[in-house]
Amino acid sequence: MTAIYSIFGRISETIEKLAAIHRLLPWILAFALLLPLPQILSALFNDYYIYLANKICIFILLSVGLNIVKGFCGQVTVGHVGLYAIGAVSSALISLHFGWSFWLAFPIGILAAGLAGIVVGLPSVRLEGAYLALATLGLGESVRIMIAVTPLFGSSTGLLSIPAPTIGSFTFDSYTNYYYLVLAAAMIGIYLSFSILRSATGRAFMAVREDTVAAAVHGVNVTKYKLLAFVISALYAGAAGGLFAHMPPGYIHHNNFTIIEMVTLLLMIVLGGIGHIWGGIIGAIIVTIIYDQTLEFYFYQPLLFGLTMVLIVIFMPRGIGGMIDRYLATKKFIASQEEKSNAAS
Amino acid sequence: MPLLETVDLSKSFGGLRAISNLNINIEAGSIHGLIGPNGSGKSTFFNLVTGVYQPDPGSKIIFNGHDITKSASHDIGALGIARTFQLLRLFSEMTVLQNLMVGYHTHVPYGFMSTIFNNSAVVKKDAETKSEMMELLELIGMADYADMPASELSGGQRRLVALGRAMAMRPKLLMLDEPAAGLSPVNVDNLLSIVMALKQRFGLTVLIVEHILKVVMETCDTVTVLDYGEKIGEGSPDAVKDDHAVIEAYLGQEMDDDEVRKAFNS
Amino acid sequence: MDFDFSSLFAFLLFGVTIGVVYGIVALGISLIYSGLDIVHFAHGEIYMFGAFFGLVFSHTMGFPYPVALLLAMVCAAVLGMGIERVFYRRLTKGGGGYTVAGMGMIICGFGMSIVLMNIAFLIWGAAAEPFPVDLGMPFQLGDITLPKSYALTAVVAVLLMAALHYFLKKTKLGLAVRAVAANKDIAYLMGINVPMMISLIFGLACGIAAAAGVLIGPMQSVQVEMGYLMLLKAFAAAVVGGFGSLPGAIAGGIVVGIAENLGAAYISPNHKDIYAFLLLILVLMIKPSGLFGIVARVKA
Amino acid sequence: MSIFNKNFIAAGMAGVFVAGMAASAMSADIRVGITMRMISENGQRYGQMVMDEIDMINESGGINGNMLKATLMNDECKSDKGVANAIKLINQQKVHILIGSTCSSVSLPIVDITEKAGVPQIIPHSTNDKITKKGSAWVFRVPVSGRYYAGVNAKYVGENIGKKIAYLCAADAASQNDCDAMQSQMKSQHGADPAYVAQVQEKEVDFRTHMQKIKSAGVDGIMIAALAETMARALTQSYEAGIPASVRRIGSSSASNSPVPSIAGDAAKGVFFAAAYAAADSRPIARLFNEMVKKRYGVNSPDHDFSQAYDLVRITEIALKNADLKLDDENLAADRTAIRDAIANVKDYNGLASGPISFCAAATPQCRDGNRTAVLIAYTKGGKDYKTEVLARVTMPIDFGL
Repeated sequence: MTAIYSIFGRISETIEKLAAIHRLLPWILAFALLLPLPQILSALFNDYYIYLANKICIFILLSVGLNIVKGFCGQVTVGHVGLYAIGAVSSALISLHFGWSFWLAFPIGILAAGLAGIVVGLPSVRLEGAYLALATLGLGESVRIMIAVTPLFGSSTGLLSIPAPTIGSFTFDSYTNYYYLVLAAAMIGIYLSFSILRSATGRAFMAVREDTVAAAVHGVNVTKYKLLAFVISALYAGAAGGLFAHMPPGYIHHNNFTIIEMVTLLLMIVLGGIGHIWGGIIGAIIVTIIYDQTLEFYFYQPLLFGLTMVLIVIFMPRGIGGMIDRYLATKKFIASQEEKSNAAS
Repeated sequence: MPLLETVDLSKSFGGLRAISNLNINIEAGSIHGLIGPNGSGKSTFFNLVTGVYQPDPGSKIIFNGHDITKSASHDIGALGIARTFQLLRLFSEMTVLQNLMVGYHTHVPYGFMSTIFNNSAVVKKDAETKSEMMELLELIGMADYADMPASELSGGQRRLVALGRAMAMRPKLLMLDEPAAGLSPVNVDNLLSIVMALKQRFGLTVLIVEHILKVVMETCDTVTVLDYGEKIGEGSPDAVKDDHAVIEAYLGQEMDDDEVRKAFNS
Repeated sequence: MDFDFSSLFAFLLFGVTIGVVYGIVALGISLIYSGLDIVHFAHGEIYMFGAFFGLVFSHTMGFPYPVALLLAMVCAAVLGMGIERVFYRRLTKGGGGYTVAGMGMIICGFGMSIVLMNIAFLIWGAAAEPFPVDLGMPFQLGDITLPKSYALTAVVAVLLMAALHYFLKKTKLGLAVRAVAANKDIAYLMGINVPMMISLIFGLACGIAAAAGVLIGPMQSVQVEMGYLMLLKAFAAAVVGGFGSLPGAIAGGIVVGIAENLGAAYISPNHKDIYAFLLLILVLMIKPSGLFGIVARVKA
Repeated sequence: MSIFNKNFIAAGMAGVFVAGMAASAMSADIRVGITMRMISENGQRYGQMVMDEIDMINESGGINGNMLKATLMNDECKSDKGVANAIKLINQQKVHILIGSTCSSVSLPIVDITEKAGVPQIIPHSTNDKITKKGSAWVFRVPVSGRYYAGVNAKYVGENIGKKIAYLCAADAASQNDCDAMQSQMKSQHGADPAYVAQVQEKEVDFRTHMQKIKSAGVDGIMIAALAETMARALTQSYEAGIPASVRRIGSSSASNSPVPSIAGDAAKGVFFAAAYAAADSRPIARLFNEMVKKRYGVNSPDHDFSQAYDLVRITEIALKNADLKLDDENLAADRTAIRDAIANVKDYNGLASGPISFCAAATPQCRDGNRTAVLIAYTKGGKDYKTEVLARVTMPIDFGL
C-alpha cells in the first residue's frame, strides 16, 4: 500500500518539477507518452483494449465535468447523462441530416449541451440539495424519454451510421485512429479542468460549495458561478457525447443514457474522490477497467457496483484521491516536523 | 459625509419587527461599536447591510455615495464592505490561503476566459496574489498555517482566518460580528491589537458588534446601542456608559452604579 | 378527437386511481424526509420488494390477500429498518447529526437502489410475475369499467393516511416521532429514544411503500424494474403536494396522476411520462413549497 | 397473388442430426462468440440453449473433429454493451463466428463491427428490417424479418377482421418496426388508415387512457406491439377497460413469448400474431423439440425464440461442416471468410422454422433474410399452461416489403 502511495508521491513531485520548467511541459510529455498506447496495448494484449482506452477517455471527459459541478461547486445534479445525450444526439443529427463534417457538428453538439446546461442549472439558483437532485433527475430522464419517443432523435432504432470524423484523407474510423482524437480531447479536457479549478474560478466554485452566504459576502456572484459550473460540466458532457456518437460503429440509442449510466458516473467520481482534482480521472480509469474485468459475473456485477458505492460513501467519503492526498499531506507534515527538530538540535 | 448611512432601515420577519426605522451614520476612519442585548437586531443589521437579507420597502442604505439598498451581496462586497460572521462560516474544506484568496476574489485581475486562453498570465497573477495573501497572513500571524485546511484550526485561529479573509477583500468598511466571542482575554487583546494595526495600515473604517463591553469601550470612537431593533442611544463610549436608558435596556434596572461599572470594565 | 364528457370523466378517474398509488409511495418518502431529512432514493426498490413479498405470501404461501398485504408491510418495514440501521445511520451520524447536506446521502441512496434491485433480481429473476387477485366483478360506471382493485387501492390509501394522521397526532408515540422530526437533539434531551424513533419512522415509511406495491400488483404485475419509474412519479407527487407534508403527498399523487392521464389523452400520448417530470420541475421552480402550500418548512 | 399457399412442411431433419465425420488427425478449436440479452428468464434460457446445443455437438465428436469453443456474453439489450461484447469477442477471443443479438437495437451496431472486422455474424432473434438493409456481406438472419410478418398480418387482418385498426406501439426497436410496417402494409394492401395510434414507453404500465380512447373509437381490432411483459399488461387492461372480445387483439411477433399468455391469463385468449414457429406444429421434429425444451428448461410450449436459437445452431453446424477451415492464427481471416461463404451456401434448410431457410452470397436483404415463412398463431387458452392454434402458414415473396 505504501508503495502505491509513494509512487503517487513521486509522480506528483515529478509533475511539479516539470511544470516549473514550462507549465505545458507535463501535458505535452504525458500526451507523447500516451500516444503510442494503442500499439502497446495491441502488442501486449489485443485490439479490444484499444476500444477500452477510447471508452476511458470519453468517460474521463464525463466524470471530470461532473466532478466540476458536483465535487467542486457542490451542486447535487443527477441529470448529467441527459446532457451527454443531448451532445451525442445533436452532433449525430447534424452530421446525418445536413451532412456537415464532424468538425462542425461536434462543436455545435457541445454548444447545444452547454445551452441545455443553462436550463439544467437554472433550478440550482433557487434549489439546493435534495430538491436540486430531484429537479435534475427529472430533466435528465425527460431528455431520455424525448429521445426514446421522437423518431427524429432515433426513437427506438437509434441513430445509425453516424459518420466517422475525417481530416483530409485520414479517417478516424478504427479504434486506433479514434484513440488519437479522444486522447487529445481528454487531455485538453483535463488540462482545462486543471486551469479552471486552480484559478479564481475554481476557488469561487469551492467557496459556493462550502457556504453560499459567506461566498456571496466575499464578493462571489453565487448565481453566476453555479450556472458557470453547470455550463462547464455540460460542455464536457456535450464533448463526450459527440465523441461517443461518432465513435465507430457510429450508433447511439436512448438506452445508452439511462439511470444506470448515471450511477456508473457517480461511482467514478465517488471512487476517484469527489471534489478532488484527479478524482474524475482516477475514477473513470478504475471503474472502466474493473467493469470490464467483471463482465463475466454479469448477474453480480451491478450488485458489486452498487455495494461499492454505498461502502465508499460510508467508509471512504473522499475516495482514492482523498486518501492519496491525506498520505502526502501527512508525509509532508512529518518531514517538516523532522526538519524543525533537526534545526532545533 | 459618513461612509455608511442607513435611512429608516426596517426589517420584519413575518409579524416580528427585527429592525425598525434605524438611522445610523458611520463616519469614515472611525471605529464604531454596535451593542445591545441578545435579539436586539445587531446581526440583522449586519445582514441587511451586506445584502444577505433584503430590507423592507422605504429603507435606504448608502455606502460611500452608492445606494446599496437593493444590491446583491457580492456587489456590496465589491464596493468595499467586508464582514465576519458570528459563526465564522469559514470555507472549512479549503486551506487557509485559499480562504483568503476567495476573499480577494473581487480584485482578481483576470476574467474566466483568460483562465482558458491565457493560462500563463493567470498562473503569474495567482502567484502574485498568493504572495500578497501571505503578507496578510504574516500580519495576522497565521502564515505558518497557510496550507492547512481551515477545519483543522483551533477556535482562535479560525477567528483570525475569518478576519484575514475579510481583510483580503481590501475593504473600506470592515464589519466584525462578535470577533472576540469565545476567546481567552489574552487572545482578545491579541485580536484587538491586530485589528488596530490593520486599521492603521489600510485606513479602515471599522464597525464592531460585541458582547464583551470592555472591547467596545476601549476601542470604539462611537457606540450605538440597539434594543428591540431600535436605536436607544448613541455617542462616545463614556457618554453611552452614563446613559440611563442604555443601562436599563442592557442590564435591567436592579443594578447599582458599582455593578454597572464592573460590567462595563470586566 | 371529439371532446366528450364521459371520456373526460374516465381520464380523470384513471388519473385519480393511479395517482393514489403514487400518493401512497410519496407518503413514505415525505415521512422519511420530514422525520430524518433524508431524501430516500431507494424507496422505489422498497416498494418493489413489498410487491414481491405480497406475491410470495399470497401465492406461494397461500395467505388471503389482505393478510398478505399486512405481512408484506411488516416484512418491508423490517427490511427498511435494517437498511437504515446498518447503512444510513453511519452516514447521517457522520454528517453531524441527522441533517445531511445531501450529497453523500443521495449517492448512498442511489447505490442502495441498485443493490436492492439486483438482490431482487437474483432471488426472483427479471420476468414479470402475474399477481392475479379475484375481487369479483368490476364496477360499471356508465361507459367506464373500473376494476375493484382500483377502488380498493383508493380505500387503502385513505385508510393509511388516516391511520398515520391519527398515529402522529393522537398517540404518545406519535408525539415522540414528531418531536424527533422537529429537533433530534432536544428530543434526545427530553428522554425520547431517538434512534428507536428513527427506526420507527423508516419502518413505517417502508411498510407504506410495500402496501402500494401489493396494491398495484394485481393491476400491473410484479417486476424487478417496477421501482424506478414509480420512484420518479412518487417524487413528483411528494414535491407537488409539498415535500414533507403527508396529506399533500396523496393530493400531489392525484394531481400527478390526473396530469399525466389528461396529458396523454389530450396533448400527446407519446410523452406521458414526461408530464410528471414537467410538473415536478415547474413546481420546484415556481413554488418549491408545493402546490397546496400545506408545508410550513421547506428545507433546502 | 396467392401468398396463402399453406405449404405444411413435414420434412424430417435426419440428415442434419447425422454425427460429424470421424475426427481428423489435427484438431483445433472453432471459436464461437455469443452475445445475447440475458436479463429475462427466457433470455437466459435462449443463451443456455445455444450453449447446450454446442456442448452436444462437442460431445458427439465436434465438427470435422474440431471442438467448438463458445463464449457467452450478456448485452442486457444495451447497444453499447453489445458493441463492447462484440469487440471483445472478435479481438480477444478471436472468434470465427459471432452469434447475436436478441435485441434489434443491439444487432444494428454490431453489424457494422462484424462487417469491418470481417467476421460472420448470425442473428438469432432480431427482426428489424434495417439489419439486413445495411448491406453488410457478413450478416445472416435466422428469424423472419419484420417486413414479412407485417405483410402476413396485414393480409389476414384486412381479410378476416376488418380495416379499422388501433395501434399501441412500444418504443423498442422490434415493436416499433412491427408497428410501422403493419400500418404501411394496411395502407398499401387495404388502403386503411390507422384508427388510433399511440406510442408508449418500452415498459409502460398504465394503458387505460389509450384503451378508453380506443373503446370510444369503435375499432375492429387492436394491434399491440410491445415486448412480452408490456404486451401482457396491455392485453389485461384492454379487457378491464371493457373492450369486448369481439375486437380482435393483434400481437407483434413477441406475442409468441411465454410471458404473454402466462401473465395476461385469460386476456391472452384470442390474441393472434405472426411468428416463425408454432408450438402447436404437428411435425414430428416440432413434437420432439417441444419435449426436449420441456425436459431441459421446464418450458411448456416453447416460443419461436427457442426454435430460432436451435435452428441457428444447426445452420451454424452445417456451415462449419462445409467450410474448409485451417484453424490456425495465420488463417483466421480466411477461415472467417470461409465460414461466411459456407453460411451463404446453406440452402433449403428445413428445421423448426415453418419454412425452409436459404441464404445466398449477395449482401442484400433478399439474400440475408433467409427465413420467409411466417405462421399465424392464435392463443386458445391463456395462463401458465397456455394453448395455441395455427391459423395459417405463409411463405412470402423474397422482395416483399423492400
